[in-house]
Amino acid sequence: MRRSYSRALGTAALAAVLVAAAGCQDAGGSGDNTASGDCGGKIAIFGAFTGDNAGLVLPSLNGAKLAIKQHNDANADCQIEMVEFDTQGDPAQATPVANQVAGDTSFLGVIGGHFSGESDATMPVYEAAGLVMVAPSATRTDLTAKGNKSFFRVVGNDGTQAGAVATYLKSQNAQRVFLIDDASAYGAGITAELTKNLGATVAASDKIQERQSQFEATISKIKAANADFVFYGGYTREAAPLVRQMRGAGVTAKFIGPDGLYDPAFPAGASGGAEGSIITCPCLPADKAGGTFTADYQAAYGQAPGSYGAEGFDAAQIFVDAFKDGKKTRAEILEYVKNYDKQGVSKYIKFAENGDVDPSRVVIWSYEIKGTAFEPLQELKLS
Amino acid sequence: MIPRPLSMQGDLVNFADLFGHIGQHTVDGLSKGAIYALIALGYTLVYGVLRLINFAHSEVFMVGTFAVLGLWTAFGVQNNPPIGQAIIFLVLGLIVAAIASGGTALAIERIAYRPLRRKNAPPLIFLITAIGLSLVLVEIFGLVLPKLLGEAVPSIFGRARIILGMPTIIEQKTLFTVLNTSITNIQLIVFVSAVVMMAMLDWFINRTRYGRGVRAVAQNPETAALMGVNQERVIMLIFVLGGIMAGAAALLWSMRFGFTQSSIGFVLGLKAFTAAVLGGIGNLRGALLGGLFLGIVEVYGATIFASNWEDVIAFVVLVIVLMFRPTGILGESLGRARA
Amino acid sequence: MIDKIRDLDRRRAGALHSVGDRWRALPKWQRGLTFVAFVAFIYYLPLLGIPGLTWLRTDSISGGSNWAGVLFTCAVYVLVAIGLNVVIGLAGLLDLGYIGFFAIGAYAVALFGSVNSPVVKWFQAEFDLPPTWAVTWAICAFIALVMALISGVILGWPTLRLRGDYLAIVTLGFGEIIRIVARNMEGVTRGPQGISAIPGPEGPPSPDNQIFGLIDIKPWYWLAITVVLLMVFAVRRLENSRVGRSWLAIREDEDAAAVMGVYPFKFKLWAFAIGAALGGFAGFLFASRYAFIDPTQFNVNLSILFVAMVVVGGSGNMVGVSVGAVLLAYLPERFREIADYRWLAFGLAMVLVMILRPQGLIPSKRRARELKDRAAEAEEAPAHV
Amino acid sequence: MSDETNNPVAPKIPTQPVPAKNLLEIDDVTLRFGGVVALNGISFEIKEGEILGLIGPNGAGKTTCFNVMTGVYKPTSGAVRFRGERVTGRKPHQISRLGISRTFQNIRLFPEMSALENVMVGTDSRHKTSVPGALFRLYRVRPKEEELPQVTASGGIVRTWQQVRRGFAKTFGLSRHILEERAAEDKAMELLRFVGIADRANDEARNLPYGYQRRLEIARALGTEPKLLCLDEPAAGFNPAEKEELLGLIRRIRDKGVTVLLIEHDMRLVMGVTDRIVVLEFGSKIADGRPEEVSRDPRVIAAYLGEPADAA
Repeated sequence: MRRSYSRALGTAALAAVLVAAAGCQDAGGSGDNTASGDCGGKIAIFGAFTGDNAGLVLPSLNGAKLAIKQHNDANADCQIEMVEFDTQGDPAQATPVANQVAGDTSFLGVIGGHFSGESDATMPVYEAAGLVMVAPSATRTDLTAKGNKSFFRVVGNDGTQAGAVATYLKSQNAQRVFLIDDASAYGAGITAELTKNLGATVAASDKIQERQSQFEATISKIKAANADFVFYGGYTREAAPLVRQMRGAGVTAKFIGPDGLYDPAFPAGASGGAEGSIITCPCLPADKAGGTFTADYQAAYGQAPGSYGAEGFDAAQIFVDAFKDGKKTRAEILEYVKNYDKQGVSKYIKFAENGDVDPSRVVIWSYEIKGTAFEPLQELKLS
Repeated sequence: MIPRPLSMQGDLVNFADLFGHIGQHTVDGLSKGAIYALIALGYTLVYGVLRLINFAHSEVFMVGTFAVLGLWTAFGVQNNPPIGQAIIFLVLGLIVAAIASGGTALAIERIAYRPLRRKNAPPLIFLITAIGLSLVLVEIFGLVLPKLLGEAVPSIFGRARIILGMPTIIEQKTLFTVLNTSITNIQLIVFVSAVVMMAMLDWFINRTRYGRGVRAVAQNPETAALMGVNQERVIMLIFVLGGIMAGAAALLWSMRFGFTQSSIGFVLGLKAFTAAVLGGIGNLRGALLGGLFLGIVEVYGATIFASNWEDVIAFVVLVIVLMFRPTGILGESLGRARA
Repeated sequence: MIDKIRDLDRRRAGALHSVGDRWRALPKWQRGLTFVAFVAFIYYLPLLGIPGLTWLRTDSISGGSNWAGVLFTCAVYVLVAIGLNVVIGLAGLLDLGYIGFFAIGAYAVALFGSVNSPVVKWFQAEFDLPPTWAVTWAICAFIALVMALISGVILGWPTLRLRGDYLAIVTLGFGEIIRIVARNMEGVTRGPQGISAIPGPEGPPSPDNQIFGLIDIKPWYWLAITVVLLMVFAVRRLENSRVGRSWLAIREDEDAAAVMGVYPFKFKLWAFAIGAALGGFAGFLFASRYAFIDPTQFNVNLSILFVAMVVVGGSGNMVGVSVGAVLLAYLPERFREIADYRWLAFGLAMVLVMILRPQGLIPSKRRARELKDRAAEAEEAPAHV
Repeated sequence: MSDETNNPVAPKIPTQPVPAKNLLEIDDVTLRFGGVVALNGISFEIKEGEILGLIGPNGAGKTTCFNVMTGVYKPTSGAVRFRGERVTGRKPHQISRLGISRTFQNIRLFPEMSALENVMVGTDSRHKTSVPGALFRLYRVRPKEEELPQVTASGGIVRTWQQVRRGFAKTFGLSRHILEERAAEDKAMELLRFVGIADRANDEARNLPYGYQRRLEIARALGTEPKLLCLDEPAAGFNPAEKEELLGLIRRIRDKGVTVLLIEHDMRLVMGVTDRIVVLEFGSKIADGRPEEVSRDPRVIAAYLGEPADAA
């Protein structure tokens, strides 16, 4: 009897504690530590920094870090803090991050997203919070067609790159082009744009699925179409075995891929099969890139800036310039980015009304694979 | 904007291509299915004896491909070596892959399944353990080893989860063309080796003393134990045999496709298991039949629709076959009938 | 070494059991009060600010993510775990394609509720509806539930007659098929581009929404946790009924159950359908909160994560699977620095739990029936045999 | 509740040859597995109200015979008829509802469920509530007076509450689920008491001692309200005292009007309780008759040669 009495007391006490606890709040996190001094501030960068596709995104992160570090080293009185949020490229993980960043008023800008899906998912959140997004590598065309007022990208969209590929194919007098894509947002997007651009020269097409390893059916279709060019929209994982099996089966058509294949793993994974393939990329060759970026990147990370390294740097540089200019609120920075007009390391950066970087300023280069290196061929004019 | 009609846009059904090159597609399918069949043997052996899906078997194959890659990298093999060297590298590759895969399979048995067997755990527990093991192995090769050894051997563990190319050991050439169907040297090697390996295994199970033990345990563990068959040894044997077959598949894979990745096992394993079930799991010849059947179905399907419907077609065929023949095409059995 | 761990584990399990027993021994009103306090605490969680407990918050670390958002994810995963528990834990059917039902629920609200979906556009064109027209959220909830339920029946009908391990592989294939179909049928699902502007209770996402807004996620969490509590209540009703007993009997010994008059196929199909409906509803909540879905979010890995939640937590026990779900959803968010190792950790957890403690962290224990005074009565009656 | 318990069917003294109706007829049943003949043209019948023994050496086909009767196996040829209806080809749960129930040689309880719940699975087979019923409880039944909620409190708010509940139940009825649940529990408890293990009703089946498990299996089988109860070696592993108790139990089951088919090794037990005995050897019937006749049959003696009559 006594025991149950004491237990009852305990139960009641527990309930009381819980109720009382609700009263004494200790607001965890989201402290609003405003920027110290007159200059500087805090920005966020999000993207797939781990996971399967991290290889494509890390150069951009490194580029952004480099820009921030160079600025912080040079300006002790104007420190910028950049917080990294890893989303693994998953929209479902990017959204809680967006809510976090949007709700924390100390964040004044966002670099991201790196993929189109996570950008699409988080754009409304950042817009609602008045936070400006500068995307280094989200290329899907319709992202800037949604009327979002705070989304900008320092990279050309799929349409621009597809246009450049079409120009190249026309200059090579391509007659029968075979199009393949991996049915991913990126690969299917760019291939669809290219289909529109090429018109009658498309001989046939096929879609493969991610993580596919054996391509008998596709290769047989290429042979049947008697193609002289094969375009593949997608990433390294499927492209490397595909091109190798193509060559093994005696297909001699020229292989062309977009910047998803601007990845040292592509020639390495294809073990010679990718020799002579053409890769287009909206990235400048090392000697053409503005200033000392390539050398600095090489010095800091021990490797060449891969895909989107320069875009990451440029995205961060926009915020650096904004802070240097004394902008201190989200609204001011949004306004500043809208009117940004300056030469970046990847291209001349000036945004159109919808947030796309001025298409006439986008520079796309073609590279030829020689061994495991990407040799710059020529700048592709946009049609 | 006019809405697009609700349709499988862009997926034209293409029978003309299929029937125009039916011979070629069949040959392609057979060479594709041969590798499924070799991996399927591992599932079928274990299932036939223990009635357990060794979900981690796909990773046994993956480890085999890494062993081949490691070997060839260690010897600095270049593309298209002279034929004598090529044969040496292939034989060495087979040995190394068989040891690596067989060892992995045995380790899995010892570490995970034996303790469970001792406890008489239900099949569900085995399956979940196997799934966990599979994840662990993928992550070890995809993440842990790259972090540990990335500096030391960058060509194997350079970056997490990266795709890794291997040198071309034998250049693919068309051997002969019959009836508009060309058959390449590699397709022939893959197909013939797969059938030979299978025949050897079949002989081993049906004709040797060890094989008799395996069949005895598969049919009735209690009686087999009474007759003096060491059950633990039989179980070890089947895991090792399955592993060796996966190792052989890994070598053929490396020769034919020349790349690997930590996550390569999953899809392939799933297909191989599908093949085993199609043919009748627990049945060695069924594994061969199921593998070849699945390979052909996939190539035909990818030709008629598009390659991105391949997996859907494979699984729909699996469900249809199981609905009409719940024990697969040839029925379940290792050796002879299970009462 | 392993023996030592086992021994420790046994002792801990003993302690846990006695906690359970003590809990059961409490008078009804005390249990009720504690339960109410617990529920109140659950609802209070997003505001968590008790000194000493704030380190639990995922936004208390640099690079962390929104706390209420993480709680929402936990709640959705708990719902998934409860649904999958009906299938795995109660009926003993290993379903490796649960993500398929989740995806069906998510796509149901996306396809019918979002103005960006080809399906809604088709309706608009066909019936001359205004371009802002789409199916209301509440009706989408119903559609999601029904579609998932029907897909469960359609999948279960041919496959539930198969033996257990065949079922596992067929369901695994099903999960993949749903994702591949969603990706390939561009004319219906917009394929890899995904669907945005998926509605919430207040309609499509917009900064003007008062409660279910874009930035404050707390209301979403409260909504999800309310659904979870309702579903716990519903599943509890089933668990302690003729249906629940039939499921358990099938799980324990299908042949014996059939001889005792249980029609295994019928109850397995019910379990499958109910599990599917719960998974679909979880997918529905997921899609309407994130307002954007694409096929990559329904990866087969998630199916395995779901199974891991159930078996690590303690299959068959709703408290256990909920704890499993919360742990597996929460830990990678809280310790983001090691998030890359999450799959390794999940795999290891599955293997270790299965070998050392196959019943899960919090094993299931059937609730003793309230026998009123019958037990006493039985003691009085002489056991005359 | 059940018609059997209220219906005293002729459990007369068996020595008088009462021309009872055939409850179950096994008609020329043959079962082959591949090349092995498990049952070879077996025919016998079970009369209503008797206790029939089915004996034979190991591997004679006794359990296989059970499995054919309960629908686990389908015979290669021949038929099993229960009260004139063909049983062959029906699914096990349908056969169970016809009124055949059984226990298993190697105990097959539902180990994670309590003893009471084990029996309730059996009693459930006579009930109808499925998922919608258990979930929404909309199917209402007018309760009998004694099923209504009782008003026990002497006053105050508790009494008012109880009155409200009672009134509600009177007006809207009680859900069938609740009534069935109660009935199942009462019936199960009664059966546990009947077999003598009510003291451990809430223990998980796997935690019960061996003897309890055997008796729990019988209670579970009785829960399905069978007309024919098949017991597969219920005394295996019992000591003589326990066997004696079991004999009593079997007789009391028969006295309730349930026909019993008993597979047993222990000759003395079989002789002591059965009205008639069928002997199988190598899948064929070799004898059929009253215990004292069968025990004198030379073929039976030959079959059992070397096996002492009271072997456990």
